[in-house]
Amino acid sequence: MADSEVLRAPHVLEYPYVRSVGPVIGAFLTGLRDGRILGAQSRDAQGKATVIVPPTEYDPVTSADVGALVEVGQSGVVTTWSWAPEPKKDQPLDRPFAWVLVRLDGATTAMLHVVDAGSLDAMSSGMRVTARWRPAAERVGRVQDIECFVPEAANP
Amino acid sequence: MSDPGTITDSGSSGEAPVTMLATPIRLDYQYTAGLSQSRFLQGIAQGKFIGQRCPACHKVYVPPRGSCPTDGVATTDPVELSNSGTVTTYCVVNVPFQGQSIEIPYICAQILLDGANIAFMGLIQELPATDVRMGMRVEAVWLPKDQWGLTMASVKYFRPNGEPDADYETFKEYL
Amino acid sequence: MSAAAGRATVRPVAVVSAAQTKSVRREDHRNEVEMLMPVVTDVFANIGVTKADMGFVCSGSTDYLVGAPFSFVMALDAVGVWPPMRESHVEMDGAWALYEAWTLLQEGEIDTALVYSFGRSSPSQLDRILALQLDPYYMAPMWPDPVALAALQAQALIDTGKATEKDFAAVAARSRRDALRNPNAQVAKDQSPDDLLRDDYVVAPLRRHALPPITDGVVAVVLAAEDRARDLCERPAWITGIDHRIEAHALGARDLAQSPSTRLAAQGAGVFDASGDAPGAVHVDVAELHAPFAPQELILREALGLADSVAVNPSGGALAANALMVAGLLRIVEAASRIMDGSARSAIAHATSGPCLQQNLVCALAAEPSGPARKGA
Amino acid sequence: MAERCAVIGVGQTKHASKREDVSIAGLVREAAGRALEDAGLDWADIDAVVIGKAPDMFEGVMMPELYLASALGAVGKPMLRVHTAGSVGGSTAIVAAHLVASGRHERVLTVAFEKQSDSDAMWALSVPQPFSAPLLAGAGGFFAPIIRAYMRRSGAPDHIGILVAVKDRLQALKNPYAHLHIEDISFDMVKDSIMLWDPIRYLETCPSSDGAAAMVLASERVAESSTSSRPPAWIHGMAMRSEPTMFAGRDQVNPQAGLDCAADVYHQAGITEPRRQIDVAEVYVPFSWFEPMWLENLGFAEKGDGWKLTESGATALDGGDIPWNCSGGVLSSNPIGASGMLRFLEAAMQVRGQAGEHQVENVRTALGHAYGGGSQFFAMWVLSTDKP
Repeated sequence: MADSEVLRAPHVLEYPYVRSVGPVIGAFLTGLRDGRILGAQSRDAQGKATVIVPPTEYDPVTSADVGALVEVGQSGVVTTWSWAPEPKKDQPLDRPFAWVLVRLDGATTAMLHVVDAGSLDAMSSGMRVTARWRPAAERVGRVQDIECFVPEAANP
Repeated sequence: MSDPGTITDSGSSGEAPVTMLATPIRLDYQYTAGLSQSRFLQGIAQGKFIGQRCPACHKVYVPPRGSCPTDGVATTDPVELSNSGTVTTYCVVNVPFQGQSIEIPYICAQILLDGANIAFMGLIQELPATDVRMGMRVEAVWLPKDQWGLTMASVKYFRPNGEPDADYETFKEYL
Repeated sequence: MSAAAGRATVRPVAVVSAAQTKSVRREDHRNEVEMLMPVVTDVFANIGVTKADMGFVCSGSTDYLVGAPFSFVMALDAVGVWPPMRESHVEMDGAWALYEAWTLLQEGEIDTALVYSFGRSSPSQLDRILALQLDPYYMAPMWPDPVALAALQAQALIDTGKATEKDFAAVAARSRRDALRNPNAQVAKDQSPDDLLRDDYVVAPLRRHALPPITDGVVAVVLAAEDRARDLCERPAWITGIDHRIEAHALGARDLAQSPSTRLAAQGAGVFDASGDAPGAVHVDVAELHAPFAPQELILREALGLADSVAVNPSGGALAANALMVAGLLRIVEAASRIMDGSARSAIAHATSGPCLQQNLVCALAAEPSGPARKGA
Repeated sequence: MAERCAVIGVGQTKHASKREDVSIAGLVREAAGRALEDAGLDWADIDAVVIGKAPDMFEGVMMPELYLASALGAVGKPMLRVHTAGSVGGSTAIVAAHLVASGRHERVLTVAFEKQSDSDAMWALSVPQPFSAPLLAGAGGFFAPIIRAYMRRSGAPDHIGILVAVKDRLQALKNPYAHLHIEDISFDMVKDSIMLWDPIRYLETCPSSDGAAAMVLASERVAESSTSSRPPAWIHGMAMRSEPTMFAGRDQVNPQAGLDCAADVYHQAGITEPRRQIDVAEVYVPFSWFEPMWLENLGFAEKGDGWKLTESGATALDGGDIPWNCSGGVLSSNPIGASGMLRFLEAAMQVRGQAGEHQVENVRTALGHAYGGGSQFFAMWVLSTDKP
């Protein structure tokens, strides 16, 4: 049989998953909807106090239950970044943007999000960025309620 | 920025706390049927059931899936099978489910085509659901020729072919 | 924590046969079973055995590449497990299937095992299915692609001052050049690092050459223990140690410029027993490292303490062929093959899984079951 | 050659059709935390984690063990993910036990779960592929013809399936973790429930559940010094067997892989008369008729006689000599990926005397059984109060 006779067809795997989130993630998402960013108090392997943002239900390293939730800053430091010149389907922005790990003021860990910086040249590790929120009416309790981060100087 | 502090109220806006998250997922694939399935469906498009014989155990598989599942070798030798076969076992479907296109109740049967060594699932029509029997002889009813295509849907269903029932001993090893 | 082995003695087990497809960008005229069958046939024929000689069968694959649940079930038809066999499957790279089989062989009840994995990356949207490996609440909903995440890791490495984009290009240039001598490689070219640095960024700081190709492929190996290995193979590739470790999933809770789980796995595999764990202290003839992105090779070299003299990825590595779920087991196969063909006496193979090297397996191989000579022991 | 291995801790979730109070991590943590607590251990004590579940499409998370590493205390440790279709919960426990039996580790946490309510199990199990035959019958349509074949072969009367469905639901009332608690379950209620796939009635099928199961497996040294309030359940035999899914002449009613797996596990455990030597069994029965079929496949009854054992009441917790599925079984709780592990775990609970209201008295030896797909994958273990 010639290769051309082998049958091929498109196949779609699609489902509208709806997930229950439990108390910790639920509180974080509720906070986002209300315009606040929450972290979870925890302790690292050496017993030093930490704040996990976004809050996982269990400490990322020690696996202990996390403690109380606390509000952290809406600005922070980029710990590392990458520049996406061609955004892909369903990604947070539809123009070139930076993926970042951003450590918010008051947090110990960094969260994955994006920075709308205009150009690669505007990005550097250690730069300060601040959250740009979607309008309150559009926020539903998901990470994209923060539309993106922007360089702090550009949004004082 | 407000002062960091312990959060005690989970829904300060007065709205209910968020408990669910919608994350729709869509993935697109380009599916390849592979050689054996393609050959089988090309036979269907010509109104024929074409199985494949294992060169090691000589069993005939239909629809063929590329390998003999017991010997792990390619089944390459094509075998044209009869349009008739025997109902080895069956169930009566009486439940609606997603993707179903037939009015319930109806009969789903394992059909062993004459010349094949494995049964496959087929729809039985043209008789009341209560009248189906193990051993019943059936034949394939095809769509009009101009509607044959590269799909098992070219076969509308199976129906009794009027022959006397097969003896249980002749098909019991296929249960 | 006592994650170390509870028992000191390790039963000698070796790779005695290996087979693979030629890695290609798109294999679209055969299904998984049809791809796997000739490879399983070869891996047995190489050493004159049949499936009936196998005490165990274990495979690794993922349903998301196929887009259907239970995809490993039909793949089993390529082996023909009749009469019934002891058989298992991990939803992981085949390197972990090999680990499961090795563990079972340690008990001494069976002497042989077949391990295989299959991965056709071409039919799916890899960028999207790999996003589904991420935390489903915080990360996956933003659909970050694997290149974007590897680029975060690359930038973290650059920020330490230990590497530059030119170093990434040098890894890619060497891998592609070495691949010219690997008939199964998919991407093989002779280009200078300076030529490669003219590539565009896919996601900065990663340019095209720092990315793996999209690959369809399958691989199979036979493991055998002790005398059975010596009977089946002139130069068995003895597994002197194997271990694997996982790190936290939250990227922002990790130091992406390092691979502590690789280091722990290497300790568990006895890599540092012979030479100590000082930087550059580990002398083996060959290291096959599963680094799908060029900067990851640099991170892994450091974690493993490899000496500069070690030939890293002579096969071309994952930059020359990277069938998902296969590429890790393929590293073990390539490392073992250098020992089986007599060109190496000692080797390290590594496999990774998850975003930014989250989970890592290290397998130490040698021409003698006792491993390489111990310095000062 | 192999090292001794024992279960020293068990934990499971409350199973329900939708566990909307927890995330995926929260679900597995609930079971794993209880297993650790039962074993008297902390996360840091665990050497390795082995997790299993059925297809990733149920939750839409590819290789979820990556995301679950922190929830399960696996960071810095080895973590394996097993997937062997419906038998996976059993296979996962066996893979974990081999990590101890091989001398590799001393304390292994094994976990299995399914959070089906994130999607829809029926969807995930039947994603149509191009060129495949149209979906004719739905999930039960695969099993109903096999049951009909069993009835024809054995001459079993129509009501046997109803007896099993009632018995397992009555037993579930004594298990606080069970998903289905049908207080007024009766023969007539099952008999009058809708015939879905003749001969399978609605109440003769398993539910679809969210749930998780976990166990701590330990070496002899650790088991003997365990601070758990319960004794260890020692593994006397464990086995897995697979056969092809479809082949010419395949016996799906009494599959060879099941016969071989049972023969292997009995040989290891020194069992020659299962009905006499095994005190209690937890067996994977997703449709009621699989009880008589597996009674024969597992050697508790002669071929063709399994239904007679069921009919006699021998398999009931109340008065039977060989109680099956005292927990209510898969017919009462079915978090698919965890269902097999629940069978293994419930066997351990019986041996350790911690099954509460559904405890059988004086259990010395118990069988745990899981199977998957179209009856082609099998996993079994035999546990005992006595050290082997």
